[in-house]
Amino acid sequence: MSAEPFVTGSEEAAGLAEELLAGLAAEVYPDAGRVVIVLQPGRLHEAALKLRDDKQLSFKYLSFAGGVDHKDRMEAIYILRSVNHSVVAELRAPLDRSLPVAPTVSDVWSTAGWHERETFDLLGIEYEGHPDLRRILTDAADGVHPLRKDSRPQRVKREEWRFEGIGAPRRLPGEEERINRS
Amino acid sequence: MSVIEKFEHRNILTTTTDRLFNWARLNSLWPFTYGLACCAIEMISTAMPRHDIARFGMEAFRATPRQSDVMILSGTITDKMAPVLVHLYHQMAEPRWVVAMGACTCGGGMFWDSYNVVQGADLLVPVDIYIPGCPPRPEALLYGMRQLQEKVRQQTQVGLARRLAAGTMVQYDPNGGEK
Amino acid sequence: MQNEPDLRLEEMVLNMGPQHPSAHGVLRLVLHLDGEMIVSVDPSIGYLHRGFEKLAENRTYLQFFSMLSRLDYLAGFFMEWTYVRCIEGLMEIGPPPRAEYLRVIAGELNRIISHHMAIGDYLLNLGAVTPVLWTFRDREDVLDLLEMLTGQRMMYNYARVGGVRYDLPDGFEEQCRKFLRRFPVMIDEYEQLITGNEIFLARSLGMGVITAEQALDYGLSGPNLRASGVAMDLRRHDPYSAYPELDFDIPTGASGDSFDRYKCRIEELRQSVRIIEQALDALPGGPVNMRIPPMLRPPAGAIYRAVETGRGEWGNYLVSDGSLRPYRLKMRDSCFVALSTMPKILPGHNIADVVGIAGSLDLIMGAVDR
Amino acid sequence: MSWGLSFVIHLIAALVIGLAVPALSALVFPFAVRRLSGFMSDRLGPNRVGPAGFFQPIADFLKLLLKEDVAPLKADRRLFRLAPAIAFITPVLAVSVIPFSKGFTIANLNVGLVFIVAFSSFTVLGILLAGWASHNKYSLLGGLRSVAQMVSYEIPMILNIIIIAMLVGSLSLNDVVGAQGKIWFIAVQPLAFLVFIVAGMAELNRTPFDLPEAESELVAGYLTEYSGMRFGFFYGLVEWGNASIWALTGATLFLGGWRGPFAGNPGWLILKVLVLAFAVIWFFATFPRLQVDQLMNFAWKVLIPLSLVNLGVTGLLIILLPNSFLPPVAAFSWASVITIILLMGPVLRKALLRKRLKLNPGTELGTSQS
Repeated sequence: MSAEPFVTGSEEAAGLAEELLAGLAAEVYPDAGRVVIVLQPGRLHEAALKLRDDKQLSFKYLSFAGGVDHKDRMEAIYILRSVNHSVVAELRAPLDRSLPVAPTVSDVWSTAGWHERETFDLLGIEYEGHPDLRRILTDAADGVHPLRKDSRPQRVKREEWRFEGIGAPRRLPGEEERINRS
Repeated sequence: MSVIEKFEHRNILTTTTDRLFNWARLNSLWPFTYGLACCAIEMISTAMPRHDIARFGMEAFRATPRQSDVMILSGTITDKMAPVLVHLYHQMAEPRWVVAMGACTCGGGMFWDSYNVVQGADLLVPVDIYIPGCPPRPEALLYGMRQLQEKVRQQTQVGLARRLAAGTMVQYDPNGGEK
Repeated sequence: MQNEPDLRLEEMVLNMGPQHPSAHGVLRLVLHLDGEMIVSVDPSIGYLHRGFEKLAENRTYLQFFSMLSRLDYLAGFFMEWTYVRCIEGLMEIGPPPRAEYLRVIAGELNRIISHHMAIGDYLLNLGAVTPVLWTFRDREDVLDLLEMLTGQRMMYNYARVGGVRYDLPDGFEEQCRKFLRRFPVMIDEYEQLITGNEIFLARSLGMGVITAEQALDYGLSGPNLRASGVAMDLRRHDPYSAYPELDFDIPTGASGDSFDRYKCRIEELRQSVRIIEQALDALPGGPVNMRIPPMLRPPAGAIYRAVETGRGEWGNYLVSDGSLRPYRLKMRDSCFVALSTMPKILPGHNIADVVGIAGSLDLIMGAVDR
Repeated sequence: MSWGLSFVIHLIAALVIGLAVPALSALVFPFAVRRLSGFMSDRLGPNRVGPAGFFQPIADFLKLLLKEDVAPLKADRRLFRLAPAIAFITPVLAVSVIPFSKGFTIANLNVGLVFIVAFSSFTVLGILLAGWASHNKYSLLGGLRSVAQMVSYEIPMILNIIIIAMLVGSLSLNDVVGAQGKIWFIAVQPLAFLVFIVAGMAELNRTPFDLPEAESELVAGYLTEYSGMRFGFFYGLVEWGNASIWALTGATLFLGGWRGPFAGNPGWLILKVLVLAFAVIWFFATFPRLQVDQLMNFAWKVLIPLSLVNLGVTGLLIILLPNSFLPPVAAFSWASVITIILLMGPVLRKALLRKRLKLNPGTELGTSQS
């Protein structure tokens, strides 16, 4: 049970967050039941640490890390949940769309590791300092990120895998372990 | 003159062995536990007490392709999964059958325009029975398996041998694969 | 040459999946083994990646609706619920109270079938055959109820923006109450078969321990989080729908091992029965739907809404630009994060525990891969 | 009758019975397993082929016979093909020393017990070869597990057979049956019987010791690469043939062999075999699977010390009271069994199962804690 003052709604939490993130956040406002925190460029990691360690807000729980492609700019999105209170916060970090690079927060919340891999895979946001930034869901070619608004993912040529009978030449990778017909 | 041609014409020997062999095969179609997506849950439900596919001798879901007869493709096939699927199909021992369960394996289903989905299993492997539905009810799967049994019943050893020799599946026709 | 040992020991790399009897669909785990001991794990996912998030951008709000229950196909109603909550939040409307109660009933029935599968599958992974057959036997009864209510066994399409699709059908209440009377006996039967079994205890106690700090750090949710002792349940923590008016307990475990996760699920089955009973008793009258425009155009903006599913927090982050189509729909899944803990908790366990722990985490690959 | 003719008749009888026992058990037991475990899980099981589905195993084996026989290219093909045949030696040969009724033994060896123990090891060899030759990691793990397990459980098995041999004073199975004229050895040595059952389950790779072919972990264990009739050999003839050898041995050692209330004949023996086989199926439907380390610990830390103590005390009693040792041996054995069941069970369970689940009542908002 926490002895800290009880944060009831997003308005009150917005006030607290604004106070906490003075100089880091460009904008803090309540919206549709959550606190939206728009960060200044390049201040993501500091803000994340402050939000997690703050006694009152105590955003120890990261729901997810994702991103939005706004055609002209990119945004990294982080949804945070307070452990003690019923407050949801949304962190928005604006990124450059031509070269979207954000600092990783996987050292702040471990769960971000996989969410960042996913965002990298689908949106192409590169997370600096991420221990293991590989594609996770798709195995698309380099530079193809399906969720980008201008992305036209290349269709894989399925004829390469197709089963064409027992005597047909084997084209499958790893097919040398073919069975022996006795 | 090959062995196949010797048995080209039906006689009492071939028809009797055909009936015996097909009886054995159709009564013990062991499916392959290869659940892909939503349909897999209905495939499991089919094996469970209410629907009980075991009645037809099909509850022996084998986990390895070597020992199974039917591959029930239950769910969406993605680009990442497709090579694995073909690989597994290669590993099955003849005679083998493929059942496409659900809209996704029949033709891509509601994900037909996704960037990562194969529009139908028949792009990859020859399919014997298509079961529509999203997902098909267990009754539909049971019906489909009964249809597969009918198909097996009409098979002949000559047809099977020819299929093996030709290297491709013979399409379904009521004469049991004979030309 | 003399320094070289006679016996060369090396790690064995074992590829578990994507086709594997306990891969829960299409999970692939690359295990590095030292004998039967696990040195490291690299889960490889995406074998069921159907691109939901991209498909949402290419369809109107209502067209996309029918796809939602294919995500977490064991409890599809929660996905629809989250999605309509997002749109309702953007449009600033709320469904009539009767619809909220009907959603709660459908949701709790979904939680029951989801836990059924979780428990049965976990025990099947441990090598026990009968529990999964029993849970599926009872799961069919719930599916009958859901079919009465929504018209489908698994893919419901029941929630609507501003309400639900149908009112209660005739005879639903009697059949539901009959089931609710019988079901606690069935739960006791499962417990008789499973919980006291020494082999099950030996296989589950102390396996795959996740501490409370780790669980929060990794963003676990649902029974997996509560088994670690954190009483965080979105039905209480971030209350929605009719839950504030209903009385139920939140079971929490003490040590965060496989046994606690199993036990939490068993207890949640009992709580779901309680909730449905109360919801049926307190069901208000009135309409179940409200008039909404045929072409949905939620105002521009972003919103995040989450629902406590059988597996934890399912969240939708919806960005609307005021057009007919969602601009961006990001889905947050609890199985995804549960899976991401595996490289942390698995090393040091046996191969046999891999499937046990994966089963106790209750992963659904449709939701993980999206 | 000349010696030569008698030898030929003997040889033919031995071959017929030696092949008939595994073949019959391969036909009867799988059917019984599927129907009975179906019954235990509220299903019907196969019932369409022949009367009540009785021809189901015939269809299965005919199908397996007709199926393609695949050997992986990288496998050691000679050993791969040899393995099922080697494993098949056990059930064929071991049956020849079992007394089926008075004077009806194929080979009345005076070292029958030693013969059974010796030939039951051939299965291990076959399984190890199968696992090794398949060139598959799952097969290898399954084969290694199997060897470790069978060799470990051979020891308590043999210790308990020695106890019976000490009670009888002979190694001939005919003498064993002859000694049970007044009282069956299950009444004299229930402790040995229990250990015999447990070790037998492990020897046979049946649940809860079915680790070598643990489907949820190792796909199909050492059988993974086998298809067609070679798989049928292992799956039907070897496994169930061994099961019937085990049951025949158990019935002979502990349940009085062919002795029965009215007249001693093979029917009684078959009935006892079926009762023991029912136990196998019952365990299959009830228990989860143990883990490798737990399995080994159980053999070396529990079963072997228990058997050794039993052996020592029985031997001591036989030396001290050479004429009337049966009552004290029975008293000791029953006392230890009752102690184990009454005392150890609850104590063990209580030690394992601490009360861990906590119910957090429906609380106000935001009071969950970390």
